[in-house]
Amino acid sequence: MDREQLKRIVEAALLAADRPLSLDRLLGLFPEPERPSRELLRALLAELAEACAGRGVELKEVASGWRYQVRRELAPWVGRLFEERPPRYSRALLETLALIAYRQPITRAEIEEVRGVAVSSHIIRTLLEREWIRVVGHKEVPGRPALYGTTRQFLDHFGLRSLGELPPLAELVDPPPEAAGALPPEEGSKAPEDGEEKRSGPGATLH
Amino acid sequence: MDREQLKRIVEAALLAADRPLSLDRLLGLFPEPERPSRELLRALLAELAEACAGRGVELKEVASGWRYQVRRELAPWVGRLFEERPPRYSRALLETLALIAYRQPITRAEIEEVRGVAVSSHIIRTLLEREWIRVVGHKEVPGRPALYGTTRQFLDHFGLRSLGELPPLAELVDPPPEAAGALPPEEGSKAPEDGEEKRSGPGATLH
Amino acid sequence: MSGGTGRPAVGAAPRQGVTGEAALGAGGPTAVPPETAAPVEPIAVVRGEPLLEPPKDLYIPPDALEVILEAFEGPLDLLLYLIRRQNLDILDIPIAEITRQYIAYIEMMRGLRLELAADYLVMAAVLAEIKSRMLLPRPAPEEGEEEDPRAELVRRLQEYERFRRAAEALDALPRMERDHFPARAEPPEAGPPPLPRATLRELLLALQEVMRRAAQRARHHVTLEPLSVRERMSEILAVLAPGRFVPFQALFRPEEGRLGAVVTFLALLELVRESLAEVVQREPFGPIYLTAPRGAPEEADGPGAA
Repeated sequence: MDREQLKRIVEAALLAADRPLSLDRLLGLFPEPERPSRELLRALLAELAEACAGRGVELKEVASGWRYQVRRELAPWVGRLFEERPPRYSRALLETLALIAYRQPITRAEIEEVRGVAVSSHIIRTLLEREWIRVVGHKEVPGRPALYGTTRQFLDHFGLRSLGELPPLAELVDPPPEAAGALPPEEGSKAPEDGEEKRSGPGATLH
Repeated sequence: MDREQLKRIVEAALLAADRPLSLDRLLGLFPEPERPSRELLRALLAELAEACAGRGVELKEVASGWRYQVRRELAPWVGRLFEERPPRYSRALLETLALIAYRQPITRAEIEEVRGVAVSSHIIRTLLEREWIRVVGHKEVPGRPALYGTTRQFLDHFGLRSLGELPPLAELVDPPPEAAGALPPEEGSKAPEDGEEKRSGPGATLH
Repeated sequence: MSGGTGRPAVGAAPRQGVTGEAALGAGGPTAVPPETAAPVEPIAVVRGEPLLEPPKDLYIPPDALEVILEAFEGPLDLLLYLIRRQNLDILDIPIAEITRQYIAYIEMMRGLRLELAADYLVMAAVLAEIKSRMLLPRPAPEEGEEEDPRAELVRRLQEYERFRRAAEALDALPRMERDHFPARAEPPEAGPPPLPRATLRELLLALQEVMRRAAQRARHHVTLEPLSVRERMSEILAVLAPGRFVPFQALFRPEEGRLGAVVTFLALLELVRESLAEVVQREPFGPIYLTAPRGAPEEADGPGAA
């Protein structure tokens, strides 16, 4: 199969799908003899992305694969197509989501400890229903509280390929020397450095 | 607004919309001062259509407006996207079907009475079209409502030889607290042996 | 680091207004002794709420009133607001001053009958405790191990602020449905779309759910005949048609044995009871026929009626 035909099929599939398509999913469209190599597929995707220059849409890679999306600068016009305004999220919800994203796996009590205030069940339910977070396990302490983590859909929704692409957390300003020595280790949470690097893969840092 | 920007917006809107867009709808995206004339919009659409040459999608005018669509000749590949992921039925539909299976012959009003909510015509139509249910008679009450029953196709789909292989209702209606886990694990599995015996006795089949 | 720099130890000698007001630039009256910052009386009613005069030495920008009313995400948020408003060093908080302001805000919020989460009061207690510890003579810093009473609070404030900013950064990320929209083209029409499938398990769970709901409503008791009877009723109905008389015997299948006969008979009784079938006998001891009542569908002779 010639390169142009492969490219046409990949473009058409990405536009026909209602969610991002992974490399594997794209390769699966081609029966064995005509299946392109992963390298070729990647090259085709890069060419398709370039071909979007100057157009109204762009080809973007997110956590679960590739998708065509309307360019951000056109949102003011294209948004008029939809009657519903995009939802605005409260600070409480965004802070809760941020804690789950950067500190996962994390319990509700741990979120409350950082925020200094109770987290409403409504917020947790909203995040679960949006499928931005999920229960990834239970903490082995009394009551076995749920541990929350973020999902692929969360990354997809925010246009991220991995947690490593989250905006870096602000640096902690060094506390006064006498206080520094006295800082208690963060209870409940694992050592931030290790954990975060494990999550985001080589080369990616969250700080 | 320059011509290229107009074109970008039109392309993006057509790709973002989930149905064809009419000229009027497209014009409505632009507030008054920047709104293009109909002639200009037509010209832009023609240019966008031309720009599809050699690509995987084409811009087509259909009855209700313009839409991008996957080229027909790519269907053999792109169609595979949808083979792998059959859609699922809603809970409302499954509940309706379950009631018809266990309580046949049953009218729509009777289904609604048990479910406590209205049964949409769409659901009944879907089940009839799927040939999982059929009208087996009419109840002799005012309005002579249709009585529904299940079909052979229904049994085939669920891997049953007869309705007698459905798990006995007693287990379902009055489940012991842990009964949820005791449900048959997968489709096509038969009712537990003892259930059958209770109903029809050893060796007895009704078909 | 900033800890050891020019600022005198806070708390040892509370000097009201020094850092706070200078940064605030509130021109108003000063020198209210810290301990008398509250209580205050309502001076006006705004949107149905009594408005209190803010403490004299506490500048509340008009637009901040809304902020106070609605947008604090808890005590840490409020504390950060107080600190940042006055460009104070978070690592060297003038604890007495901040405590006083914090409590003044709390009093005001209570005065406005805002429902205060208990967390706010806990923080007030924490602040008071730190303040009292700061007043104690501090041992000579020989080891460098000595703990600043504010250290834990500073840590929490910093930690919270990091995530407050992270939330803002998250919100600023371009996201779907607000900044981007998925681009889709009409899929090709390659034959009929695949029909959804359902599993027996799904079906049973659905039934269980609907029965559970019905039981909760409890208005009627859902009685469920044995399945085989209901099924046989469907089958018999399918053979019946108005004007068509089906011999009673024809409805029975010898190969089903006694049990089958019982099921068929029960089905017939139920059909008759529900007026879905009529029993016809033309003469005493003559053959019994079944037929559908007048007006019943005539095409009921479906493939399912085996």
